[in-house]
Amino acid sequence: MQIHQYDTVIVGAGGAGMRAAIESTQRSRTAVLTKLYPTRSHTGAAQGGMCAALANVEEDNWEWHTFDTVKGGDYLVDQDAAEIMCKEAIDAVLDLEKMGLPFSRTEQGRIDQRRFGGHSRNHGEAPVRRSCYAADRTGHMILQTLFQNCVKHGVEFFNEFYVLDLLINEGKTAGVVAYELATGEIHVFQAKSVVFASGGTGKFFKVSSNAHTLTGDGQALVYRRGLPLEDMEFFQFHPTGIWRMGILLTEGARGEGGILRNKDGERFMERYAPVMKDLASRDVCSRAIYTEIREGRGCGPDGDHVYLDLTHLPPEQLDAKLPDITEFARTYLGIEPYTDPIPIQPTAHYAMGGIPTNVEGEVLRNNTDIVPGLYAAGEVACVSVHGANRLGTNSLLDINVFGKRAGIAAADYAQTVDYTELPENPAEKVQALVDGLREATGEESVAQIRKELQETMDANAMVYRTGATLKQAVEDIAALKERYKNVSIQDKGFRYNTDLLEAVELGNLLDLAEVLAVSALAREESRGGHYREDFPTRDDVKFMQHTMAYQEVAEDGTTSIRLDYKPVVTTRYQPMERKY
Amino acid sequence: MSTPTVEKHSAALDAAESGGVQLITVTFRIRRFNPEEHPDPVWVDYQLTMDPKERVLDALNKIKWEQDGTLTYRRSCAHGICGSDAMRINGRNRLACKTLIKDVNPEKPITIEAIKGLTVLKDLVVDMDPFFQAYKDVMPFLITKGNDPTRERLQSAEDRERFDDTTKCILCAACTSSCPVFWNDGQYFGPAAIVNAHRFIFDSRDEGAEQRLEILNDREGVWRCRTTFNCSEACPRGIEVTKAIQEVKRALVTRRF
Amino acid sequence: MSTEISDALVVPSAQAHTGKGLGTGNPADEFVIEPPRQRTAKTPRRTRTNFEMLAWLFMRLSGIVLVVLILGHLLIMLVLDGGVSKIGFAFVAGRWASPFWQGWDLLMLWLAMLHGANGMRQVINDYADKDSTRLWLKGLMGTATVFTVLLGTLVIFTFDPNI
Amino acid sequence: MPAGTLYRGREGMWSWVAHRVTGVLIFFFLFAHVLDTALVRVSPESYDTVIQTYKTPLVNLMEYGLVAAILFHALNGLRVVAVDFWSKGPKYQKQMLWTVVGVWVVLMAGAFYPILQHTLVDWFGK
Ligand SMILES: Cc1cc2nc3c(=O)[nH]c(=O)nc-3n(C[C@H](O)[C@H](O)[C@H](O)COP(=O)(O)OP(=O)(O)OC[C@H]3O[C@@H](n4cnc5c(N)ncnc54)[C@H](O)[C@@H]3O)c2cc1C
Ligand code: HEM
Ligand code: SF4
Ligand code: F3S
Ligand code: FES
Repeated sequence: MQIHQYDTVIVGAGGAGMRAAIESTQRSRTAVLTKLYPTRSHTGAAQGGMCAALANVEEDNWEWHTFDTVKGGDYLVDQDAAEIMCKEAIDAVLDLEKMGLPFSRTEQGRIDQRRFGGHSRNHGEAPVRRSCYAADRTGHMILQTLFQNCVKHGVEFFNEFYVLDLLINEGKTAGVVAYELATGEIHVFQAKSVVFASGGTGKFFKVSSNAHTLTGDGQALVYRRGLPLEDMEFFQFHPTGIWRMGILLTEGARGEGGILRNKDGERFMERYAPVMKDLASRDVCSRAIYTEIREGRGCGPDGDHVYLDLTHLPPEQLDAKLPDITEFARTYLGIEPYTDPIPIQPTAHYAMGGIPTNVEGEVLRNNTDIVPGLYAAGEVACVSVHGANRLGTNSLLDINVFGKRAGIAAADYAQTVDYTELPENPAEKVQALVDGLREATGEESVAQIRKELQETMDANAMVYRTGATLKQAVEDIAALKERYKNVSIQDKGFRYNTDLLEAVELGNLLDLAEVLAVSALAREESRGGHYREDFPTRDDVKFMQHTMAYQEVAEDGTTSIRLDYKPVVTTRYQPMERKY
Repeated sequence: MSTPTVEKHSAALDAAESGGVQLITVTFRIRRFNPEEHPDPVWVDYQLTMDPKERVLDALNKIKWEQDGTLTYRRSCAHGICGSDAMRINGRNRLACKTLIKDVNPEKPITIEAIKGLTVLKDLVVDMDPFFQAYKDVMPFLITKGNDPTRERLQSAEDRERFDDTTKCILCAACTSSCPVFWNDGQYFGPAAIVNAHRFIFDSRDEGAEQRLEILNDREGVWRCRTTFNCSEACPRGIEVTKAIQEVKRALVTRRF
Repeated sequence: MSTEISDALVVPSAQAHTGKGLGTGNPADEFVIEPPRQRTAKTPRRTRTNFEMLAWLFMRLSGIVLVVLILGHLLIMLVLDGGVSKIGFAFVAGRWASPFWQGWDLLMLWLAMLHGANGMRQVINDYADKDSTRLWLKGLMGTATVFTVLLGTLVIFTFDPNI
Repeated sequence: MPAGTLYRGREGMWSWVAHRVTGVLIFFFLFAHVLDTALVRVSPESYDTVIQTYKTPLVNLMEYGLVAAILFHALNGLRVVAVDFWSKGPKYQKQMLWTVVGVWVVLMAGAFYPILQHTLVDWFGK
């Protein structure tokens, strides 16, 4: 075991982690622990863009952006946070440009902007061009640009270090415990402040746009330390994933004029969203697609998908604006998007919920109090600017705005305090976990349990949910958790034991899936990404509040979930019916 | 605009949508190296029944999940944008997640080994630190003088286009580890570092081109490249790597960029 | 591996973690498959001259000139007028009587040898892993080249057809 | 230790291998060639004796091989120059290589008789 001391430790080197690192490295001694080389983070997969009311191509202002965000989130958004995000969006984009990000440009040489789902002019009048982009590689460019600037500022990275535990002593943050993949060694990082930026958790669904590595490690280990998770039932299903594979085809495709069609060739979104049509918000489009499929208008021999039609767009436009996604269609489906429509289906995409924080990125330990020295930003966190449904492009914005804020806040805080003493035997839990798995002799296989988890989640907790399916999911997950106790792994080694880590990651997924299902079961209404067929309307009287899920550990070590609720911050927009 | 356009079904679309899958039996011949078991590498065969339209990465996952959990490789995104899984498949560098089984002749055993020229640590996992060191050595970040403007720096669409190709790099190392010069001389900066230098040298906003060129004007710099084009062939992002290297060479000769 | 802090190693700053034996006591730590001449954490020393660039340019320019010189040479020597059978002392004497052919051969000798020597230098740089081997081979090759060029020049200038 | 497989490079890599091999070959030949030519300074007789060996069938054949090497190196060298200095060079490198090979084959066929005529006459008579 090794012990390291840093003022600030950042967990994760995706967009949020690196944005925080750039700030905190300049202010305090910072280490970034990441289970992947930074440029492998899933921020690089983001395609469409990052919204900011720059008004480079048409009239716009941050207030309209705030309204769209609040409405897109089905009024579950904390409006003070949304205001901050939309106001700071402009600087966030300009910061990135100054760091060197190669945005696509207008004729005048300014940052170009395009349309995106749910973004409108003057409170819903018409679509507006707000998304700043670099072809369909915006996330890639953001990730590269941030990494480049980390190199410039000499950020200290610990690559392929898996953070497996958070250390809290007497209510204050003391550090984290990490497992070094290369050697199997355990490292304790003592830190004055810790920023979690470890990304999403989409891998508990089968059809998912998320990477194999998005297993919710951050959420799970914070949760196991008794801290709450907020709004986990809200998971976004992106309308256009490549059929069966889930690889994302950006909403930018529809922003450029792409059209969703059913087997009759009908532009069915006209029926569901007369104004915004194909650019209605994601939950609306995903439900529309499933409705089409259920009512027998799906395409293909099994009628289980619809088409994203780009064939009417000029090939030059596709080459210039959507080069990557057209290549995905060619590589993985073998079809030519110039002439063929692309088979798509909704794909699990984004966790709106996560570790609750305030606007400074400070992690909450209940509805009002914070954990001193603990911060979170990015998809792992829930500020909540996305409410019940995130608008396209608002996540890249979120990671930049709140990544920066958390980085500054964490470093500043570290300047003002001393190290919290490490608890006794800080690595005990992790050591036990790792040793336990290495020595386990059970018959269950990690891959099998993960597969069954994904299947039950896809079947029971996806776009359409009912009390019955969610109960099924809860039961299935409980059974799987029981079986998980009996897993064993084949690789008993120390060097690059990915077998072991996959088992650890599955443990995280199981815990989080359970929180999702239990929170969803309790929310007897439909709102944003959470749609209950048995409660198809929004219930602002009972459920205009955030879910807070806590893990309760009983005397005998069994765990259960306790749900609590937290009020939504409303500043200027009163809930209205949501129409696109 | 809602005229139905989907009547004209192409054969390719039909094939993509066809439900009935033709499963085939494929052999994967993997060069394993697990020093905790054996100090030397060995070739191991695995037989699988798979849909040929699946990716090589799917096959590796299947092996790891169903046959041999000790098989070790890096992967994350599974669709060619994170750069984790460059490896040598049938003798050529590719991303396992961007290579469909049907495209690498599944009739014969498909060979898989680690990329060349970097220290192999276990199975398909190599030490990437020297690779990233070369990247860092070319100062891969925007260098500007004077104060930042209040708004964005202006850049014409043509100027943006000038370096578009090299912004696509995902640092997967497929190019560098396919370069015959690099295999024998790991000190060579390698194509990936040059690509990333190119990305800034030809960015109209950047003012550090002179310095970067000076770094590459070295014994282990661009002049080491023998235009073997392996890098261009290997790049999963379709970057014209050799062309970028030539542009840097010409910029060094003419001092115009 | 122990969980006691007392015998744990406190590491003051980040080091390059390369997975190569960081005191886990793992016997496998010794084994990796290493390529030749790895890049180290430090940038290779910079030479700050244009030598490599000039050498590169020289290869291209000399190459183009050599195409004319060598192909012309081959044409005359091996193809025209009955090919190789015509060659003999007399033939050489006849050609070198003219300063034009003297100049031609001299230029060809110098360009080809320098071009070839620089080419060989690159080949040696590529394949000789150890610094000392590289030095030796290059020294040998350099000496041979200088000797040959001088000898050839001497022969052309001091050639005496009435020997 | 079981070795890895040979890297399956394409046109670019193999043409480079050939360029390198021919380059080294020519270098060593040139070395020898300068030495033997230097014999003109010693005496006409010794030069002519050495040149006699150039006229034996075996060396004559090797000469043909040398021409093949030089010709390939020269033509491919021009291709390399084009790749370096012509902005579209990298794009057309494969086409240029196949052109090089084509021209090379034609020239070598054309040079077959002139270079080997000595040997051919020797063997098969006029
Ligand atoms: C295909 C796709 C397209 C998208 N397109 C858009 C878009 O167009 N616009 C938009 O706004 N949003 C988009 N999003 C959403 C957005 O990209 C993500 O939400 C956002 O990038 C998340 O960034 P992050 O920094 O929080 O996490 P990530 O980028 O996922 O980074 C997570 C980091 O945490 C590290 N990590 C994880 N676990 C551990 C651990 N246990 N120990 C140590 N380190 C750990 C990882 O190594 C990684 O570096 C898209 C998402 C996907 C999947
Ligand atoms: C006939 C005209 C010739 C032309 C057009 C020519 C062209 C070239 C070029 C352009 C290169 C550089 C290749 C690179 O950098 O990738 C080169 C390399 C080389 N040449 Fe020539 N050359 C010619 C004749 C010769 C001769 C006569 C010799 C021998 C003395 C020779 C030996 C070499 C060697 C050894 C190399 C190095 C090969 C390598 O590094 O791979 N060349 N040649
Ligand atoms: S240039 Fe291409 S092959 Fe090389 S690292 Fe970048 S993406 Fe990979
Ligand atoms: S493979 Fe190597 S030799 Fe040059 S063209 Fe590419 S860098
Ligand atoms: S897994 Fe990301 S590039 Fe292959």
